[in-house]
Amino acid sequence: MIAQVAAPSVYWTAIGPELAMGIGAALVLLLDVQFKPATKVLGRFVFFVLLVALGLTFAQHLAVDDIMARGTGDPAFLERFVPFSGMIVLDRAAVFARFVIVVVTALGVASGWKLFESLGRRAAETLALILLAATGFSLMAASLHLVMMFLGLEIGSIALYVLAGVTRERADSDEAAIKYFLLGSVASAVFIYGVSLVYAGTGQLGLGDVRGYLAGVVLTKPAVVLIGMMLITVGLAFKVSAAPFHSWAPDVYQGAPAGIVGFMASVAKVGGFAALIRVLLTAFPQFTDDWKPIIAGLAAVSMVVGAVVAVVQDDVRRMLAYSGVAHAGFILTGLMAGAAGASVIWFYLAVYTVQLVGAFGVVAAVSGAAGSRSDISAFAGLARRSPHLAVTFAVLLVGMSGLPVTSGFIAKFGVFQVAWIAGYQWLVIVALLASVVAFFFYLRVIVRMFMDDGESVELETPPLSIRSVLVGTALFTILVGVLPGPLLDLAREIIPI
Amino acid sequence: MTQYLWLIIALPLAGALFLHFFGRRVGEPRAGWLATFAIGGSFAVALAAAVPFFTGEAIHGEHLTLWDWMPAVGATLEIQWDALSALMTLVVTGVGTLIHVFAIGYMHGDPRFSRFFTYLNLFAASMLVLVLAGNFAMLFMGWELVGLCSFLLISFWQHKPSAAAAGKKAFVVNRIGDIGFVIALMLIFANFGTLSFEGVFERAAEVLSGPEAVAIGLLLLVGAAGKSAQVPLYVWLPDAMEGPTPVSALIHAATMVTAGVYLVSRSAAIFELAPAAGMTVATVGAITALWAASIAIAQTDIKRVLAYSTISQLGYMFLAAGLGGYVAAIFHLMTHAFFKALLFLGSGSVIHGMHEEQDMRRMGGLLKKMPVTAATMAVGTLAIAGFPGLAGFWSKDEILGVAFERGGFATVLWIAGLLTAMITAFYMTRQFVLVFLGKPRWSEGVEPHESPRVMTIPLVVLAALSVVGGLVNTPIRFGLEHFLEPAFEGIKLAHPPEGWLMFAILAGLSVLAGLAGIAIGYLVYSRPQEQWERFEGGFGKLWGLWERAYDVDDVYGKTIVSPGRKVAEVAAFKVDLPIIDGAVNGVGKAVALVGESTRRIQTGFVRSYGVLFVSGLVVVVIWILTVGA
Amino acid sequence: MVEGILFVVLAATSLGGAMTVVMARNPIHAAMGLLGTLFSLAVIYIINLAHLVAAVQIIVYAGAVMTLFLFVIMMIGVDKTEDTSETIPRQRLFIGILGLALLALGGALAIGDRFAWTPGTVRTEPVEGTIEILADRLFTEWLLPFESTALLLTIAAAGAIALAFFSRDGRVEK
Amino acid sequence: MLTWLVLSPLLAALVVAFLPTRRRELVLPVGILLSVVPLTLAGVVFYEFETAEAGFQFVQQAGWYRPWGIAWHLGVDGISLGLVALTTVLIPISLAASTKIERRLKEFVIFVLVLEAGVLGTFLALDLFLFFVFFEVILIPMYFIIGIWGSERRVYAALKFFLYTAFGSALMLGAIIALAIAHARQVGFLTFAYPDLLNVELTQTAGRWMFAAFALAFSIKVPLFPLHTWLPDAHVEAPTAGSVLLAGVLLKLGTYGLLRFNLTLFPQAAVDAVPIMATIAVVGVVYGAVVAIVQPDLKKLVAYSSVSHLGFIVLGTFALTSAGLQGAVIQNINHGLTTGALFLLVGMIYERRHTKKISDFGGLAKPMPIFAGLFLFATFASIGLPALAGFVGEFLVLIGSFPTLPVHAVIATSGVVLAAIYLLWAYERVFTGVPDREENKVLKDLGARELGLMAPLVILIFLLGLYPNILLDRTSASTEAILDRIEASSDFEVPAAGRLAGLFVAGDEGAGE
Amino acid sequence: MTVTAGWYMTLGAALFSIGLIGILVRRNALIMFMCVELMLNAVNLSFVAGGRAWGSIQGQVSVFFVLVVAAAEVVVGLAIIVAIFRKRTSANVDLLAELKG
Repeated sequence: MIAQVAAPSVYWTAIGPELAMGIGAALVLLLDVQFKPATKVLGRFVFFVLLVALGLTFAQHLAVDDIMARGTGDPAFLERFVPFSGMIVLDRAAVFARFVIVVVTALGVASGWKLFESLGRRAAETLALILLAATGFSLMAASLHLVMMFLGLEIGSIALYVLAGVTRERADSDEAAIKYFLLGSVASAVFIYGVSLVYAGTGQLGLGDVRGYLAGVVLTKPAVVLIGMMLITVGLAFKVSAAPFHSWAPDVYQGAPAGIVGFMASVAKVGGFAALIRVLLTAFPQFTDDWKPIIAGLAAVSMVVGAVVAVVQDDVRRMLAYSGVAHAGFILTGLMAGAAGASVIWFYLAVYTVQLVGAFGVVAAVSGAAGSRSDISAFAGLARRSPHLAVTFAVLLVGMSGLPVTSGFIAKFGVFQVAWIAGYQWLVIVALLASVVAFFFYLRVIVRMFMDDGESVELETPPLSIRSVLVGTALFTILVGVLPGPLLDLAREIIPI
Repeated sequence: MTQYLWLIIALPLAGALFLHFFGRRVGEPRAGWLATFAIGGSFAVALAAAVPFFTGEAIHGEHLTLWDWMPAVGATLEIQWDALSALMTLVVTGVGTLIHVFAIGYMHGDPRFSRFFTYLNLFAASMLVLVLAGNFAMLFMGWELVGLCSFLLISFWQHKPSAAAAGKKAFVVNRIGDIGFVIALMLIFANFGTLSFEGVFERAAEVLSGPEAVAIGLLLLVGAAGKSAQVPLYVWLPDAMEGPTPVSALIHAATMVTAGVYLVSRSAAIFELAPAAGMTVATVGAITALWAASIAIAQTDIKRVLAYSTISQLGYMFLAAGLGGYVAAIFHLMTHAFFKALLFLGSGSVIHGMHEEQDMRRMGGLLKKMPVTAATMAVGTLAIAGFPGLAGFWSKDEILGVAFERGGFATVLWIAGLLTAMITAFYMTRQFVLVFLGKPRWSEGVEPHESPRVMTIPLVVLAALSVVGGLVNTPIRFGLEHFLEPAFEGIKLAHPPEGWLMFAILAGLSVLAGLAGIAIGYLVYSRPQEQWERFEGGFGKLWGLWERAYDVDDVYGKTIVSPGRKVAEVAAFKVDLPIIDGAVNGVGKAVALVGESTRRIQTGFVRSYGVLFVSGLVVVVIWILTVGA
Repeated sequence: MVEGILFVVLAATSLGGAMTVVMARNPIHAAMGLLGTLFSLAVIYIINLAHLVAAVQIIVYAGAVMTLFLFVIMMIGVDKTEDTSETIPRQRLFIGILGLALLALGGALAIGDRFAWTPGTVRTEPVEGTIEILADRLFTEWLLPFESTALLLTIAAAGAIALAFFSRDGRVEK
Repeated sequence: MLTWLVLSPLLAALVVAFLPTRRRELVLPVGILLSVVPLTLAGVVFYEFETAEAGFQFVQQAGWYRPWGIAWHLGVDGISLGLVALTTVLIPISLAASTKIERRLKEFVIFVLVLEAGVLGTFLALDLFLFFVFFEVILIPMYFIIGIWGSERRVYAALKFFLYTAFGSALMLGAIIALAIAHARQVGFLTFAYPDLLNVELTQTAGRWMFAAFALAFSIKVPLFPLHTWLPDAHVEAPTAGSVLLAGVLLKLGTYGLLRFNLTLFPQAAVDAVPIMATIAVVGVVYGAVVAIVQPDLKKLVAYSSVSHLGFIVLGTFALTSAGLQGAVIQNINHGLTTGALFLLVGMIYERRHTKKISDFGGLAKPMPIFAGLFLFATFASIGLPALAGFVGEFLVLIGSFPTLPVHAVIATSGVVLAAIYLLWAYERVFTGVPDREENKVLKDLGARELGLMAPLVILIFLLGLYPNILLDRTSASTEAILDRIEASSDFEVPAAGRLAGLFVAGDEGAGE
Repeated sequence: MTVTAGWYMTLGAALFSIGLIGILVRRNALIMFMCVELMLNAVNLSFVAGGRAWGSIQGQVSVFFVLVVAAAEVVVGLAIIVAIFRKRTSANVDLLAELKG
């Protein structure tokens, strides 16, 4: 006897961008096998795919508006709002995350252009993996289900492990890949073990269901759930490189190919934070008082360690990695505000990831797309050798440091503000002091670029794609810094369910 | 006439400005004449404006408000024109004009001839601001501006390091006195809410308590002591002789140094309420008079003798003013202006004739070579020595009379004054004899000659004034007193004892003292050099002490300047750099150090990363189980 | 009672296997230990009526995955026994502390009786995990995760090529 | 109007940026010419300013991001007016003083113009968020100006300047957020508008903490002892224009902030903090002066003199009397002019001799009489000679501080003497005597361009010294309003002598005639 | 003595801990990787046990996905190890410590 399986209805819009990118990845591989096209062609195709994904994301944006406008009264509400039996959710956060991921991916592909050309035949796999990683993290950001979240996490992460080691000819790349892989696997295992504990403790896997269960009972001994929650948090904290779970980041940022490190770091952060917000705010609001101090502690440690250790780095990429740790701390600070923090976190993520990709674009242009060492001395006198690179890098660094008239300042300000309201004044003060320390290492690079004459090696002009990435990210940084309204409004609508 | 009063200040100021920008083009000697006309013009205006005071038409002062300056402290730029300021103006502009004329000759050939007259005019303007001010703030402005001009003129020969240092010293010491002045102003403002003379003096009696008045009075004394070179702030004045001689005459004899006396007299209303402060002023004055006179005895530099003599005479003025004898003080101020200007210009003429020689031991026998100078100097010497009938006699006598009349402690002051009178007569005679009489002791190649007319005429005029200047306020005709009385409305003025007998006794005593001094001086110094040198040696170490001015500069150097310097060095190089800046840089270094040690956790071994990760995990889990739930 | 005895036995074997993985000097031994654990767990799954899971555990894990492991072990060299002395300073110390902390944590939880985490509704009878039930879930409720695994497999394939595609002479394919 | 005032330097920077690279000689003239635009605008504002009006004028407001309550909100009152004017005056001068800059001239001009925009924005901002934005933005161009065009240890100095001041302002940002949130909790809506935030009622603790955070930021900027050590380094290393702007304008941000924000936003805390702040200020007055005496480097000497002089401003600020506040306001301007002039002059001699060490000079009055004269002028202006600008400020501060802070005021007077000592001693060593070094004998005196640079400063120093009312008229209403506010919202009563309503009115009448 | 889900959960926790410690102890990448597999197996056990406690099938479904992920990880992980081994003829991760600080 064969049981009849009822075909479920599928709301395609909800996974439009993922479909586009997933199919795109498959097509890249197939095209490569079939036609062996030039890398340039493949790259353009990827851009096309991303353009489609962007369009579909926009469609999702409209759809969310529509869903919200119709409200719960709509008979199809659940089917459209939490499609696929509640595995994912089509809310503003998910759409915003996709916007960020798609854009960051496009920027990453553009700044990795030289890398792909140097990879020869492996370019196709690399491009496909980039698309797949993006797909995974955007699924992760949209998921409303712990196992779905794990799958998205793994799709993205495994693709990133490979990308870290894609330039095999260099030892650093191997080292980065194995370190990333081993630690990443442990973190994933910790995450999914946490999921299993939560499941064991509540009998639920859907985030909303977990919350529903916890809201309905009074647990006197919630040890298993609490441990599970914390393990999930740790797994995600690893992904966003929050201290003390950050040790992989500097090595991977340094060892992985410069062209795509920015992309790798950015999408992992977006996916990780999206999941973290969802897990903590959607599934465990009951335990807010329990996790808040811990997140605050992680945030403080991240900011301090990131800033202080970045001060003594001589390699720009390691410096950016540690600054990324500090940034993770800043973003976590926003979580102190609970639901009110979600929008500022998303704003922060949007501006920071764009800056990060742009900054690594510069690093790639200066130290070579496949290169792994980018000692700060390589930047000496950059202002004279390549003023445009220097200026854009300076803008991006200033943006990351959070000085006014850049998007970074608005982002930090927003985070601090909500955290202060939430009563975490001490954390804000730590954050402020950490950002002062952070000024030092950003300025140090600027010093070398502008105030040091350095060797007079002429740089070859970076290709158009990288140049447009740099100009775009720098302009974005300033534009959002001056007129943050539209982006803030977009992020402000994000309210965790 | 009131509306033209501003011209008094404006004329020399305009002269200064014009000469500043175009002086070089105007050239010598026209620049000098221009400056002279500027100040002469303001003398004329002042004279015209002062007519009502002479005639007795105007009794009260008049005001001319120029414009608001600092309304928050009630300070406007205003001219107060009363008898006191009128008299001061006349002295300043009158003597000033003569000195200008003299300087045309004296500064002949100096490459910065026009610049010199710029400064002279500027000085005149500043001094006029001081005496014409209608409030303390503006007075302070003039006060400081004359300090500036004094600085500029003392260090006029900038290439001489000693001149530059002397200028700086003058300004700084004056500034130290200014601390007192400024604090006094603060007190005044805090009590009255204004700094205008009117507002302060009219309400002084009702507002000030005794101690407050004493405090203000003493603080004003500090300021006045700085400017008028009283003990202990007189040290700048002898050094100020580094400037060109007309400067010494104008600033350091006739005008600027009297500003302190003027200030005390102007603030009579406050000292009236503070007898203790007044007595302090008088005591300081007496001490200064004696102290400086004793130093003057042993000086060999022709100008230094005069410098210490000036300090001494200023002491007289303080003595009088402190005891309430404001008229006597101002009277002496005026006569002193005449004869001291005369003496300085005379000495300038000598120096000029002796090719910049200032050491009296290398002079002698100049009477024949410089008859006019010698004659006028003789008049000046007699006047300052208190020779009966001459200007100094009348004014000094009045001061001593005031002191005697007060009695009590003031009697001690009177004795000091009398002693000073004798010493003064002695050292002035010594000076005259050493310079003009006896045999020439000139250095080789020196050809003394009489100065040109442009220099001698002012001498003659001043000599004439030194003779007759005292007659304005003889006991027979208290002209000056009547003239000044309106300015001291409501103030009890101190007078010498009444009656001819007392006058005769007191005058007799002082004349006796003066004549004794003259006699000793003449008898000692008209003999050959070996003999007066033996006389000087007879004083033993004391003479050397006088010669070195009691080593006060050294003492100040050792007790204030060097320790101050050391403090500054310690602050700058032992505190500021290593400690304060070190702390700042230390924070930076500490951050880097923490960073360096923290980065060691990042060993590069993936397994130690694992340990870190698991540690974090365990901590977090334990935390949530213990703290969390 | 039977379940109790089985549990003890299986727990012993699985933990023994796990310890072997951690302690064995020779990778082959470690692999065998892992295999032991996998089999023990498969039996536990059967006890818990998770039939399909047990089957998949044997077929996929013990079968395919372990084969892959062994293959790589062969490639790297079987005969190499590892030097297990520690080279990273203080690594052992930290591990010891961490191990003790974990033990203490478990002990504390046990003493505090905090393993009884579920409210009164705990059932002891397991749900039967038949192919039908699981398939029904996989193709309806879990459709999206199920399809997403396609992406994982694609990544695995593409990643393996990207990482391990060497040309004959051992040099990197350009 | 004010918007254009802030934007015009930015537009000018844009124009300069797009000048053709080949026409290098155009950069500086165009920059100077364009910097006259803000000067003109500021002049118009100054002229049209209503003197009797205490509130903000020329207010412009536009929402920036309403949900956060931040806005583009500009306005000028008596306290900021003078500083705005000073800034616009100093910028063209410092640009024109930069003819000797060879490298990256264009960037230099751009940075100076951006700096101007930032400074103007800081002075004009009425929204605390906007204020902070401008306050921080200034760091960037100044950082580059010191770091690129400075002398040997420029990088060290630039970093120190940046980090030190950024450290202070970081905590201030926290306080700004806290204040806005306190307002939101009390009044119900989030805003950073300064006029709205005045209505916040703070607990004693909160008020003190916020006061401390603001005060720290501004004290570092001023800089007050013992937070001053970045200043000598920055000054010594900065190029002439940098030093002029640093001393003339940037330091004023600190004193301005204390006056504008610390006194009014936290009146009670400010009153409570008077002993501390005044003591620090006075210690700075004496300490800066003492340390200045033995400095071997001219620029360092002037830098420490700034520490001393700015102590006066802070003393006047916290004297909480009419005269004290007016003195503080006008001393801001005076110090900008006189120290600006001193730095210009040091820059001129540095261009000739490439050294700033006092011991390398001597007897310069002989070859360079005009220069010596101007230096002496600036020296005396700095010493506080009456009839020059410096006096009015110092005198008002001293006289004004006495009623409330007698001991402090008395000690501060010693700063006046010390100023004479260190500056005149420096003058003596540099200019007097006979030039003993060959290279000193052949120095050229100032040319027409350099005289032209100094002329406006000299004129302004005289003007403010003799007729300070041109400024005081415009400030008095605002300073009185500050005192009103402090009296209304704290337990402090300005003593009779410190609050001269009567005289103030009389002064007004005088002005009306 | 009734065996409850808790027993299995405890066993899972023990296995997970052993795996976790194993990662830290071993330096052979391959064995570290086996430890990861051990941890994932512990997860699976927890899922099954949890499902038993709640009478829910979801746990067993989840095990499938963990399995798939494990398989994919194995492929990629072994590829990385192989790639490294090719160049260094060693799977000792302690030799890979160039990036640090």
